[in-house]
Amino acid sequence: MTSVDLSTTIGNAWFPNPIFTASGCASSGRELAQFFPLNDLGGVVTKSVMSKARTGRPTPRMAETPSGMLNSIGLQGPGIDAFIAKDIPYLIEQKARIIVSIAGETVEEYSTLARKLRSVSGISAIEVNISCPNVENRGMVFACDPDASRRVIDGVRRTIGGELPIIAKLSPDVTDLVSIARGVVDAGADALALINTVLGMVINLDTMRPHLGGKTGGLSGPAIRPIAVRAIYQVHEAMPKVPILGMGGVSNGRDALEMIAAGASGVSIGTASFGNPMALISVAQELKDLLNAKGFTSLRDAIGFAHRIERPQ
Amino acid sequence: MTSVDLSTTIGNAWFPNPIFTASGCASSGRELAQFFPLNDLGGVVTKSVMSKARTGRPTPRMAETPSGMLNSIGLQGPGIDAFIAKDIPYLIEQKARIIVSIAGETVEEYSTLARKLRSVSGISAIEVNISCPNVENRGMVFACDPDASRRVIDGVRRTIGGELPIIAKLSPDVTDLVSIARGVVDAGADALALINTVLGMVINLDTMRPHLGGKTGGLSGPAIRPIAVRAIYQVHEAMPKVPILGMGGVSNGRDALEMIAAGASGVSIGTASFGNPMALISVAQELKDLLNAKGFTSLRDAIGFAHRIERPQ
Amino acid sequence: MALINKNAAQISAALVSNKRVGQYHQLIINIGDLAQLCKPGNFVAISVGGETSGMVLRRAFAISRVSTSTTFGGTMELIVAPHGQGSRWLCAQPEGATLNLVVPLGTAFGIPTEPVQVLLVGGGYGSAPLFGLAETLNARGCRVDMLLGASTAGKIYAPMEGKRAVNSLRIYTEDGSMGQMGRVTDPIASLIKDMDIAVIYSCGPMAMLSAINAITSQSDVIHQCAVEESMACGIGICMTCVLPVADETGAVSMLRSCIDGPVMDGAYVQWDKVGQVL
Amino acid sequence: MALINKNAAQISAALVSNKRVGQYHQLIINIGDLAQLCKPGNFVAISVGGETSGMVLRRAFAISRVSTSTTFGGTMELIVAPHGQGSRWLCAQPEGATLNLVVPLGTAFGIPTEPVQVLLVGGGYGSAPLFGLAETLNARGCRVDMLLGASTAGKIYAPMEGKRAVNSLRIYTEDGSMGQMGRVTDPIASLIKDMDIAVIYSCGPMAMLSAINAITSQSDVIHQCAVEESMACGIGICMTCVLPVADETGAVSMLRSCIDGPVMDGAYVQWDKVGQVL
Ligand SMILES: Cc1cc2nc3c(=O)[nH]c(=O)nc-3n(C[C@H](O)[C@H](O)[C@H](O)COP(=O)(O)OP(=O)(O)OC[C@H]3O[C@@H](n4cnc5c(N)ncnc54)[C@H](O)[C@@H]3O)c2cc1C
Ligand SMILES: Cc1cc2nc3c(=O)[nH]c(=O)nc-3n(C[C@H](O)[C@H](O)[C@H](O)COP(=O)(O)OP(=O)(O)OC[C@H]3O[C@@H](n4cnc5c(N)ncnc54)[C@H](O)[C@@H]3O)c2cc1C
Ligand SMILES: Cc1cc2nc3c(=O)[nH]c(=O)nc-3n(C[C@H](O)[C@H](O)[C@H](O)COP(=O)(O)O)c2cc1C
Ligand SMILES: Cc1cc2nc3c(=O)[nH]c(=O)nc-3n(C[C@H](O)[C@H](O)[C@H](O)COP(=O)(O)O)c2cc1C
Ligand code: FES
Ligand code: FES
Repeated sequence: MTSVDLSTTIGNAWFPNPIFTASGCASSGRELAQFFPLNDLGGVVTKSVMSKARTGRPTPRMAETPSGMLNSIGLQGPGIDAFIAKDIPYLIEQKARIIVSIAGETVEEYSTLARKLRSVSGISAIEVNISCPNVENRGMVFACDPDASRRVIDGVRRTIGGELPIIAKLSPDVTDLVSIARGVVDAGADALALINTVLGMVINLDTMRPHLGGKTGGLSGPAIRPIAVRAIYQVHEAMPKVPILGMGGVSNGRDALEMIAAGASGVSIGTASFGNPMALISVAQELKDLLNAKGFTSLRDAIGFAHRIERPQ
Repeated sequence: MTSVDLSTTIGNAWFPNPIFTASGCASSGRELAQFFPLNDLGGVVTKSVMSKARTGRPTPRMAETPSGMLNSIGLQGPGIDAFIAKDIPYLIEQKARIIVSIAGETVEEYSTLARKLRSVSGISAIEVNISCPNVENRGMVFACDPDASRRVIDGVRRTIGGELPIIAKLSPDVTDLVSIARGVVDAGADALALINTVLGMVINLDTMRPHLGGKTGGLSGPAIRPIAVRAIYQVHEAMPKVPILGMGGVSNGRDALEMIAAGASGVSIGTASFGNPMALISVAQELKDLLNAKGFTSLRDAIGFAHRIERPQ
Repeated sequence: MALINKNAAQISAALVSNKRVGQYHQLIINIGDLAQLCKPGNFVAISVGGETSGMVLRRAFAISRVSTSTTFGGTMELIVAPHGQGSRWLCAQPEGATLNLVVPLGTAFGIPTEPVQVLLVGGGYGSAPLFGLAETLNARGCRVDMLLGASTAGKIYAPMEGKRAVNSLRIYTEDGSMGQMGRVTDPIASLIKDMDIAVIYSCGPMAMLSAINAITSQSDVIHQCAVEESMACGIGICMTCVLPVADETGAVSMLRSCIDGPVMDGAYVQWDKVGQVL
Repeated sequence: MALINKNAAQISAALVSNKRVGQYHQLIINIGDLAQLCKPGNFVAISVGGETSGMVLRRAFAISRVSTSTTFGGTMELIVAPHGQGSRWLCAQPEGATLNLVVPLGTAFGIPTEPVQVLLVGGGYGSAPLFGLAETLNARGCRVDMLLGASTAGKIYAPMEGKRAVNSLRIYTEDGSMGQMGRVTDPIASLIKDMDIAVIYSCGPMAMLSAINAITSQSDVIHQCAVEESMACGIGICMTCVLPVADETGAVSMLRSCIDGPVMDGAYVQWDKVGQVL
C-alpha cells in the first residue's frame, strides 16, 4: 500500500489529517484522550465557549431518534476566562492542534471573545458558531439572518486581525444557504463549517409533551448526512475556493469521503463519538484506506471531486 | 376495549379516520388496493398532478440513507386530463375519499389545474404542492418564497370558489416556516400539509459523483420525523385553529400520535408504505389502540395535546 | 396493473436453509402455498436489518426456483450476492430466522406455446431464475441452451440439478477462471445464425441485456429480459424504478420495472435512453 | 476527570449467558481481565441493534457483579429490564453473541474504612449493583441490611446467592405481591432511629433517591446514591446527563452523571432543581 498524503489546510492553517472533533462533541478533549492521543487528530474543535460561565438548558437534554439524536445543551460551559486558563494549556500539552469555537448572544459578545483569544498562542483557527439566538433580535438565530451573521463575522475579523483563520459555522435551517455563506465570506470568514444541527422535536408519549427540557433540540447523526452533503455540495459549487469543514452524521471512512468529494477540506465527527469513542481514529484510518484503494495519492485531489467528474454516457 | 372516535375534519371535509396516503407514495391508489380496501383509509392523497403529462427525472431516482431515503422523481405523471378521466372514477368506484394533489411550474398552472378540478365531483379536498420550482423565478421553489406561495394559493382559492378545502403543502427548507404558513392561510388555505421532503444529496463512491440522476433529491422517512414534529408544533402553536395534515417518517401508531399531539389533525404515510405495503392499516390500528390505552375517547381530544399539558413540577 | 401483483401478499416466512455457493448464498425460504403462484421471472421483496434497522427499504431478489412438494411445504430458492449492507445482513441470517416478504411480484417470463428452440443467457446471479425457467420450458418441449457469464468462477451460479433441464451449458468468465475466457455475449450472434433460436431469455446486468438486445435487434429473435433497476417499493407506488419503453405506436414512456417488469420485451426498451431525461 | 475513566476500554465481548429472572434478564458477559477493574457502582455502555442499527447511542447498565474466576475468565453480570427498543434487543441476544462494550465507566460506591453499619436500598433493577456492593462491604466487616422495593413481585431482583452477604433483607411491593405492601422508603426513617446506620447506599428511580435523601438530610447518615440520567455518550463528552450538584462552598453546578456519577453524595445533589434551569 502506497501512502496517501492526508494533510489539509483551512485558511492558512495546516493539519496533518482532515479529521476533527465536532464542537460540543468532545468537550475540551480530556475525556477522549483516555481512548487515543489527541495529537493523532487533524485537530480538536472545542465546545463553543461564551464570555461567561453558563449552566445550560434543563434536562432531559437528549432524545434518540431514528439514526440520529436531538440535543439541547444550551451551551453549558465555563466561560472564556476559565477556558483559556485551563483547557488551552492542557490541549497544548497534548500537542493537539486547536480550533476554538466561540458563541455569543450579541454581535459584541463575539468580538469580546475574539479579543480574549487574540493574544492566546497555540490556536490554529477560530470557529464562529453563529447558530445561537440573537438576544438583540427576538432570539432569532444569527445564522438564519444574513445581516446579523455578516456583522458577527465582520466584528470577529476586525478584532482578531488578519492572522488567525476564521471558520464560520452555519445552520442548515435557512432558505438560501449559499447567500448566507457568501455574506460571511465577504465579511471576512476564511472558511465555512457545514452543518450545524437541524432543528427538531420529539414528543414523549408517556408525558404527552415535548421530551426535551428545552422543547426543541438539534438533530445530528447519520439521519442528517444527506442534508449535510447537499449543503457542502451547494456551497462548494458556488464558492469552490472557500475551504469547508464538513460535518453531520459522519461515522465511517466512506461518509467522510462523501463529504470530501462534495467539497469538504476537513471533516468533523460529532455524534459518532458518542456511540464509538474510537470513531475519530477509525474514520481517519478508513478514509486513508479508501483513498488509497481509489488511487488517490493525496487528499487534496479528492476535495470537490464530485463536481469535476462527468456523468458516464 | 371501548371504542375511540377516530374521525377528523380538514376544513369542511370529514374523514372517518386520520390516516392518509402521502402524495407520490401511493400513485393513484390502484397498487395498494391489492393489499387492502382504499375505503379503510381516511383518504387517498393522489400523486401531484400537473397540467401536462411528464416523464420526470433521469434514473437513478432513489438512494437509501440511514433511516430514510432520497427520491428524485420529478413529478412523472399522466397530466390532469388523463388523471381526471381514469384515476378519479377508479377511486370513486373504490369508495375512497379523495384528496387531489396538484403541482405547477407557474402561478397560472396551479389555477388552470384548479379550474379543471372545480367541476369534478367526488373530491374531498385539494392539496397544493408548492414545493416545486417556479420557472418564472429562476427555478426558486414556490414554498421557499413567501410571496410566490401566497400568490399560488390565492389563485387556486379564487378559481375553485369557497367550497373545496385547500391544503397548502409546505417545504421545511425555509428560514421561517411560520411566516410562510401565515401567508398561505391569509391567502385562503384552509389547512396545511407539513412537511414535504428535505433537500439532500448522496455521493456514489463508485462513480464519485452525485448518485441521483437529478443530483439532489428529497429526504423522507423516519430520519426526518423530528423535523416534521417540530414543524407541526411550531405552526400549530402559532395558528392553533388551522388544521394540519402531518407527515414525515411516520411508520407506526406511536409516530402518528406524536404528530397528532404536536398539532396534526390527520397524518399521511409515505415512505413507510415502501417498506411495508400494509403500513397505512397497521398505523391506523396502532393509533386507535394507543389512544384507547391513554384514555382518549376521541382523536379530536388528542390533537395539539402537547401544547396544553404543563410540565410536571 | 393491480392485476399483475394480484397474487402478492406480505408474509412472515422461515428461512429453511442458508448455504454458501461460490460467492453467493443459496437461501431456501418456506412460503407455503404462495409457492404455487410464483412464476419464473417473478421476484420477492424482503425487509432487511431486523426490527430496529436503519434500512427502511426492502431488497428485491429474483425467485430462482420454487418447490411445492418439500417436507417444509412450498419453498422458494434465492441466490443472493452479499454485496452491500442489506444483502450481507440477509446472507448472515441463521437457518430458522423469520423473514418478512412480499411475494410474488412483477411480470414473469413469457412461455412459448410451441416447442421452439430457446437460448437462456445469465450474468452473475442473473442465472438464478433461468434454471426454474429452463424446467418450465423443457416441460413445454422446448430445446433449451444456456450461456452463463461472470467476471470470475466464484460468481458463476450453475447448480448440478439445474443443468438437467438444459440441453447445453457454456460458461464464460472474464478472467478465464472457469469455462471460456470472454464475455457471455460473444457467441450469441453466431448462435443465432447457426441455430433456429426463437427466443432469448436473459437476466443479468443492464449492460449485458443491452448488448444482447443490440444483437437480437438485428434478427427476428424475441428478447425477453429481466431488467434490474433500483427499486424503493417493488409494488408500483414510488416511481423510482422506471425505464424508457416504447409502445406499439413508438411512443416512449417511463414504465415501472417492478410492475411492468422485471421481465420486459427487450425490443421495446429504449436502451440508449436508460438513465437519461426523455 | 480523565482519571475517573482511566480503566475504560472499548471491547468486543461474548455473551456467556442470558436468563430470564422475573421481569428482567440476567446477562453474563465475558470481559476478561477488565473484570478486575470494575468496582461496585461502575457501569458499562453497550451498543445496541447490530451493525445496521438505527439506534446510534449506547445504553448504560449498572454492573451487578463481576467474577474473576469463572471458567470463561473474568465475567460481569447485568440485570436488564426489557423496556424499550435497545434493551429489548439486548435481552433478545442469544448466548454466544458478540457485544460491543465500553467498560468500566463512572464513579464507584465509596467503601467505609471502618466496619460500620450500612443500609442498602434498591428500587427495581436498581438492586442489581447492591449485591456486589454487599459482598465488598461484608468483606470489610460491615453489617449490611437491605431493603428492596418495586411495583410488583416480578420486578424484585433478589438472587439467592446475593443474600449471603446480607444480614437482613426486607422486600416491599406496591401491589403487595411480594414482601410487605408499601414503599421501600417507608421504614427508612425508623431504621435510622433504631439502628446505628452510618451510610445508606441507594440505587433506583430518581424519585426514590430523592425521597431517601429527604430522610437522610434530617440525620447524620451519609447517602451514597447511584443516579440515573439519560446519557448520550457515557464518557463525558456530550453534557446531556447533567444534574445540579453543590460543592463544599454551596456553589451549584451542572455535573455529568456519567463522569462525576453515577454514584454521588446525595447531600450535594440539588434534588428539587433536577430537570430545572439553574
Ligand atoms: C428485480 C430485481 C431482482 C434482483 N435479484 C437479485 C438476486 O437474485 N440476487 C441478488 O443478489 N441481488 C438481486 N437484486 C439486487 C438486490 O435487490 C440488491 O439491490 C442488492 O442485494 C444490493 O443491496 P444491498 O442492500 O446489499 O446494498 P446497499 O448498497 O445497501 O443497497 C442500497 C440500496 O441500493 C439498491 N441497490 C444497490 N445495488 C443495486 C443493484 N445492483 N440493483 C438495484 N438496486 C441496487 C438497493 O436495493 C438498496 O435499496 C435484484 C434487484 C432487482 C431490482
Ligand atoms: C447509569 C445508568 C445505569 C443503568 N442501569 C440499568 C440497569 O442496570 N438495568 C436496566 O435495565 N437499565 C439500566 N439503565 C437504563 C438503560 O440505560 C436504558 O435507558 C434502558 O434500558 C432503556 O433503554 P431502551 O433502549 O430499552 O429504551 P429506548 O426507549 O429505546 O431508549 C431511548 C433512549 O432514551 C434513554 N432512556 C430511556 N429510558 C431511560 C431511563 N430510565 N434512564 C436513562 N435513560 C433512559 C435510553 O438510554 C436511550 O438513549 C441505566 C441507565 C443509566 C444511565
Ligand atoms: C451534544 C451536542 C452538542 C453540540 N454542541 C455544539 C456546540 O457547542 N457548538 C457548535 O458549534 N456545535 C455543536 N454541536 C453540533 C456539532 O458540532 C455538529 O455540527 C453536529 O452535531 C453535526 O455533526 P454530527 O452529526 O457528526 O454530530 C453539538 C452537537 C451535539 C450532538
Ligand atoms: C418517492 C416519493 C415521491 C413523492 N412525490 C410527491 C409528490 O408528487 N407530491 C408531494 O406533494 N409530495 C411528494 N412526496 C413527499 C411525500 O408526500 C411526503 O411529504 C414526504 O415523503 C414525507 O413523508 P414520509 O416520510 O412519510 O415519506 C414524495 C415522496 C416520496 C418518497
Ligand atoms: S419500485 Fe416503486 S414503483 Fe417500482
Ligand atoms: S453521557 Fe455524555 S457527558 Fe455524560
